[in-house]
Amino acid sequence: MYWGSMSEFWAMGGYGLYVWTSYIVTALCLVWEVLALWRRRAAAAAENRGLL
Amino acid sequence: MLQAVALSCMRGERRLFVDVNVTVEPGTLLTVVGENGSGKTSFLRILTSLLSPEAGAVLWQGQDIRQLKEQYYAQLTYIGHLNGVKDDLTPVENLMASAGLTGDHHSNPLVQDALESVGLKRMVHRLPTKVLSQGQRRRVALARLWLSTHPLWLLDEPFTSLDTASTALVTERLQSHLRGGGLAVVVTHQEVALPSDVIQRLRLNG
Amino acid sequence: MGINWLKYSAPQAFYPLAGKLIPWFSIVAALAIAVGLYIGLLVAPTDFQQGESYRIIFVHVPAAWMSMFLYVVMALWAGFGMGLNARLSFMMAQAIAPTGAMFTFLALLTGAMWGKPTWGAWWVWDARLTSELILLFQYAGVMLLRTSIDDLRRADRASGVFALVGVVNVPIIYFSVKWWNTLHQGASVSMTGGSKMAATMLTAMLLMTFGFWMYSMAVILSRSRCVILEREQLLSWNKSASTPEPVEVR
Amino acid sequence: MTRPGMWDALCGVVRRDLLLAMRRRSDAAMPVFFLVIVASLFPLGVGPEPAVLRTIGPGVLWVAALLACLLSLGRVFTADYLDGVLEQMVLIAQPLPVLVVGKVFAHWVIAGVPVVLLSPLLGMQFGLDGEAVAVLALSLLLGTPTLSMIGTIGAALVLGVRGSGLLVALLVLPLYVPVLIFGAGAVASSLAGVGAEANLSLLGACLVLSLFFAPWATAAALRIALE
Repeated sequence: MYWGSMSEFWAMGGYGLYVWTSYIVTALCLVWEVLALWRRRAAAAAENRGLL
Repeated sequence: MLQAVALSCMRGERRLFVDVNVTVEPGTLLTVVGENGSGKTSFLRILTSLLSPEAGAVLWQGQDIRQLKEQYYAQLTYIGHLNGVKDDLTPVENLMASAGLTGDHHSNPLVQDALESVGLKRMVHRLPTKVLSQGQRRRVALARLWLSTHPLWLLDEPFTSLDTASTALVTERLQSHLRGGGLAVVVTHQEVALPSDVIQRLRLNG
Repeated sequence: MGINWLKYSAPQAFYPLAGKLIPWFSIVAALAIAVGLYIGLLVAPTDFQQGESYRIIFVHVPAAWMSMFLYVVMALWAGFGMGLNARLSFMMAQAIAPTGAMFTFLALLTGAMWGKPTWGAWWVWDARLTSELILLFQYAGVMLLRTSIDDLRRADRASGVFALVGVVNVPIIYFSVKWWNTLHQGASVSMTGGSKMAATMLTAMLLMTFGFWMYSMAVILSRSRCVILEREQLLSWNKSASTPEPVEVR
Repeated sequence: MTRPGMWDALCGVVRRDLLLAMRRRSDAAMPVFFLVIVASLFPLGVGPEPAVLRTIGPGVLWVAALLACLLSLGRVFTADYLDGVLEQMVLIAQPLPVLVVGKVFAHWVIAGVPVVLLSPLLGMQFGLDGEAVAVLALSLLLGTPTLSMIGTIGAALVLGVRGSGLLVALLVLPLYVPVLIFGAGAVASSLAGVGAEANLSLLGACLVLSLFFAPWATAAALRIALE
């Protein structure tokens, strides 16, 4: 393990804001994409069921 | 000889017709009839290769038109739903321009003769096409038939907005084309006044 | 009936196959990203020149690689689609575009996050960033062109042509900006900062890239399933609305 | 390779388009006026400082030329598409890319050549010296045909699409970036005394490349639009 303490890890040597923003936005984008797809699929499946 | 083999057509996600087989021999005419939206125009556009069929093929002298491409176009005169006439040009300029594209160089008198054959008087030859009536503009487009030396004619509703006199003129021209060994496919909702032994009829029930 | 079932069998066979593959890709993606994050954030030592801010590259570089890779793959599918007249190819191309655009956006954003502490500016007109920006515009163009054309077949093909043209454009932009920078000020900026990468860093980056790749596979397969559903829906609706009758010739 | 009548057909396309432009002279002149106005707005916006104007001049003039070209793209195929002339053009015994080259050439004569001819005047407005003005005109002479080439791909792709005016801008502008960089770069490097040869030869390379690819892409897009 490279880090000495938890707070050191969060601070990222003073660049915490930049580093964590990058990681969090990336995570949010990926999660949002998965959720959006899940909903799109549910909607498409529901429409198809209504037809048959 | 023009053959449609097992043609199926889909527009958007709508299936218009399935498995159409038809052969047009030299000297004969195929009329395509059917209700609105039955795919008459699509059928004709497939014959021009503008539209690709969902399945099947169109053969010209036994060869697929998709392979022949420009060789096929050299045999073809197509007058579509749209006139293909520029509003800002005069009838004479329009015909000269389209003849220039096909590589036929027609003299000015020849073009004027063609316009007169379709019943357009000399005084309108020098007017911009936009001041002409709908029927007159259609006749400018159809005047190409008098200049065409191509064996295959594909016409989409050639008689729309024509009066009886011009309809007769166009029919006459069609007849002489067929007599000369030409082929024609005409999409129409009215009868073509030609002897029934040269006419074949295709009905599309969309 | 003379329907060419071969063409339809493709999406219909593909649909369940994709359904089976998605969980596997998802699991592999989650594992690779988890291990990549662990190594990148917890194990990898700090970079002497850039300090801790360099850790952004573990998301930035994979996102940038994926954005370009996905564009090429999208164009390839569109090209196949036009060459073979295959509907499934176009569906794949359609499914790839949003994910590619998202990675492009992420690459730009994380690039700015990295640039601010490193160069002191959010944005620098260097070759990589500029071509990434243009790539985003091209993704937008592909998607907008598709949505503004109603006829599906035409939408597929038109956006495919544009995607293919774009494949030629992006490398040209990359080199043009590069030459432009060297011809002008010579103020060339290099992304790596000249530092040799430690083995742990490289491992983390490659793992993250692999994870993003697998994630893209899962998401794209799942989106292509949606696309198939949506398109089949239109088809079945129209089938029931109008059944074509045989044609008579006399 | 040259089929009989290929040259005739190409000339036929050019002649018809030029004739049509002559009939609608004001339409054809609009993009050029646009260019002049946009170029004149910049000094008013930025201020009359000669040194500033000289630095931004090449870029501003090139961007304005690019927008003027974009503005006239809508005319290339739309009228032909609506009145059916395009259908006729596709069904001709000549390869479609050849006819596309004719359309592009006509567009360049109408929209590109006036820009090239006006550029020295606009260059002087921005305080460019003699050599820079010459380089500006030369770079536009090399660059505007490329703009027409690339632009027609976009124009063909958006035929008959709703909101096509904005969409074509979105599609085409990213593709214009290399031309803009080399074009403005040529003038800027001439101003900096570095010599414009490198940029000009790159512009020439862009022209050759687009001549090679664009007609085919446009032809494919036209066939797609006509389906």
